[in-house]
Amino acid sequence: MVLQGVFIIVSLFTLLSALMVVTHRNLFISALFLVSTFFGVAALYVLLEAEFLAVAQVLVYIGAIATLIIFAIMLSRGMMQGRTSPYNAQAMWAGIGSVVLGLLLLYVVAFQVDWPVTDAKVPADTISNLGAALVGHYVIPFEVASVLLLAALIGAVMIAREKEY
Amino acid sequence: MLNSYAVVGVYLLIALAFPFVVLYIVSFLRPSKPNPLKNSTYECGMETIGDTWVQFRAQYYLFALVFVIFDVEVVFLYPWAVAYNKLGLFALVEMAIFIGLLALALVYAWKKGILEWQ
Amino acid sequence: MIPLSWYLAVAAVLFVMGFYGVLARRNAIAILMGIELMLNSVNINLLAFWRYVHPTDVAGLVFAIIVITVAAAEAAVGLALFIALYRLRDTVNIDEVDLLKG
Amino acid sequence: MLDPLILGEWWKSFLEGLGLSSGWIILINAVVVTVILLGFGLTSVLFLIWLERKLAARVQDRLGPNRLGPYGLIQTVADALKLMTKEDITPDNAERITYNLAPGLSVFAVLMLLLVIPFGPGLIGVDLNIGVLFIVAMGSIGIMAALMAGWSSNNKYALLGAFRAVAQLLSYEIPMVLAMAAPVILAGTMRMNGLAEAQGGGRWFGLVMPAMFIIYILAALAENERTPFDFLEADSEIVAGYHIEYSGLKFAWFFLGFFLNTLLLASIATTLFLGGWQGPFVKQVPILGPIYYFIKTTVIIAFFMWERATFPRLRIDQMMAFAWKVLVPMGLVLVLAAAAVAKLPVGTALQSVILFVVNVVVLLVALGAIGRHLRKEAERYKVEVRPMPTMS
Repeated sequence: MVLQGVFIIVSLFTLLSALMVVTHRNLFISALFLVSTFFGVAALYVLLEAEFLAVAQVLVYIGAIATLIIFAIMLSRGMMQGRTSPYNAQAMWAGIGSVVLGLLLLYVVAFQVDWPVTDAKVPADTISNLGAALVGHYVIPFEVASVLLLAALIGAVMIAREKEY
Repeated sequence: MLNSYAVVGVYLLIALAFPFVVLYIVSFLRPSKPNPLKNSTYECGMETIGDTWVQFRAQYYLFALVFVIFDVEVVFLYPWAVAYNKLGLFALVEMAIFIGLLALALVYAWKKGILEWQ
Repeated sequence: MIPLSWYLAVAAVLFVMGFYGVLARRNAIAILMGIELMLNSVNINLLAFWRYVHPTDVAGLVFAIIVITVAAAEAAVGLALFIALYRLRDTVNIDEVDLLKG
Repeated sequence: MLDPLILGEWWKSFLEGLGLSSGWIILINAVVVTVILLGFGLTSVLFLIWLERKLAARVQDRLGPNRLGPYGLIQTVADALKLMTKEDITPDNAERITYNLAPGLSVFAVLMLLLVIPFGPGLIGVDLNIGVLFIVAMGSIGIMAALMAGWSSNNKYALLGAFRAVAQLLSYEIPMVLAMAAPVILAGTMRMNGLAEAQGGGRWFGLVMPAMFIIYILAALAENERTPFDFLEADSEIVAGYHIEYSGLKFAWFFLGFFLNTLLLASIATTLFLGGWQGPFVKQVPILGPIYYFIKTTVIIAFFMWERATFPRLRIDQMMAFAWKVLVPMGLVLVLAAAAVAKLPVGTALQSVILFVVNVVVLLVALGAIGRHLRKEAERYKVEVRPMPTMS
């Protein structure tokens, strides 16, 4: 009961923040609402007992990605004032399409499928198991992630540098 | 597990509310006599020239980029560190490769002069 | 216990909001924010299935971590592109950036 | 005997005796924990501000606060009252909601850390599985608060100050996280209490890994914006950082966050590197735990204050280069070294010795590199280093 109440509050907070992200005219405020959405999603992860993912969410999404987005907003000035409409020409169709898609997804999720749910508990040493799996069974994705990060850094630096045009 | 997070949740709410509640209470105690001069932007007494949104150099963004790479690394490093005692030597080798690749990223940034503050 | 479908419903709504943001916003950075929302909703789904279907295995967690990594790399490169674009064109509104019209 | 946890047991049985359901017990316990931790944090900040002023005064051959109460102890309370009743100015150009949210958030981000500090054996708010990463994650909320304050003030200097502060915080977060990873490798857990427990028998991680400890302390100084990294207060360069437009209690919140952060960074250093509550006879007399913890933390805080009163400020390019070109490579090497030594097929004692030697070697190499670089720089700019003229 209590858990469900907490879930409803957290998800309302998350979804309202997300709505503000996609509708607010001021890009900086939009980014701040993005941060609160990330925080709400982290709270959902805690409810799912994925505490490590919750903290990784705060660490990477809020600490790194949101900071990066805010820096980029600051670098391209003048575009956060709502002088022109924040929406493009296809906004109405996008809205209609999104609502249709959303209803479809909700219909499928709620009524169509009977998910094979188990009652198994999350083991207490999940983080340790995760660490073992990263260098054991999932070692290829693990190393590829490192290559991906290296490539992303090189690419981003090449693109964003001011010199050498 | 969720019981201990109940404490975190309650603490979070109270710690979040505390500064704002105090601010609200105190707002009845203090004077409020605003005037246009007082409320103007503080800049050594001079009138502000130009827009606040002076454009920032890409420098800041490039520092943040290097930070992002290492921040993501942390997400991989910590579970590995927790599990390390029960793993074999291969864990060390694999993490050495992982960190070595990220060190390459650092070296690249270093050579390209990203880490110089101009 | 919270039913699994609640999480899936929240993830679906979050996904649709991100989808709308991607399609409807003009500013490239706002579009990127929409993409981040969509990736987040995917992660909610992954973790919900991990928790309710196979909590003793860590596959769901690994997937979610990889998604986070990819999101970080994508944001880094994407925003770098927008910064370069802004430097060249003085705008990041995607409907004003049409390279063929020069 | 004299175990503070007995009080907890008694409290729990008292609550159960009232016939409450488990949900209510959890809630009441949470509120009690919160009130105790917040009360502890806020009162210790009042004391810390007094201590900082007194210590700085002594270093500079002054008296410091000495009028209100014995040794001027009540001075901070008076200052707090003054800040509360001071007029609070919101500039007309400010983005009102964000402007008002920022100081509260910056206090909140630091207050959250109190939750995972082990004050004694088992005497901890919540012993989270992810304790160490929780600390790092809350740091990113502080970064957001700084960005919000800088942006919403609508002041060039505030925004510039926020950007510089954030660049500094980001840069020093990485060495700090790397330094915190090494104890996690040795202890095999991220729980803060587990980390303190793993350092029994005098095997303090700070003694085993002195270089890591130094990296942590330097990163903590930078995260706390203390000298020699106090670019936030570099008056001659950016007026006063991102909180320039704030006055009254909102400014006081930033100030409170600053001192709470000092306390918490010192607490984390104690827990991760100086054995936390570990000390002689702590098994027999658990009440000694909090006493050891307070002694160690106070020593580190006193060190922070002493060096703040002593050292000049770095240049900003030196500061950034120091983080990325010295501390991060050192941290990466030492994390791998700690992992490699832990796999050596020898006893724990010998492993500790080898790790200590490796740390000292890395530290010496790094110092040598810095020295060579500084000499090269001095040659390039033809700076003549002459001894100070002496009074005759």
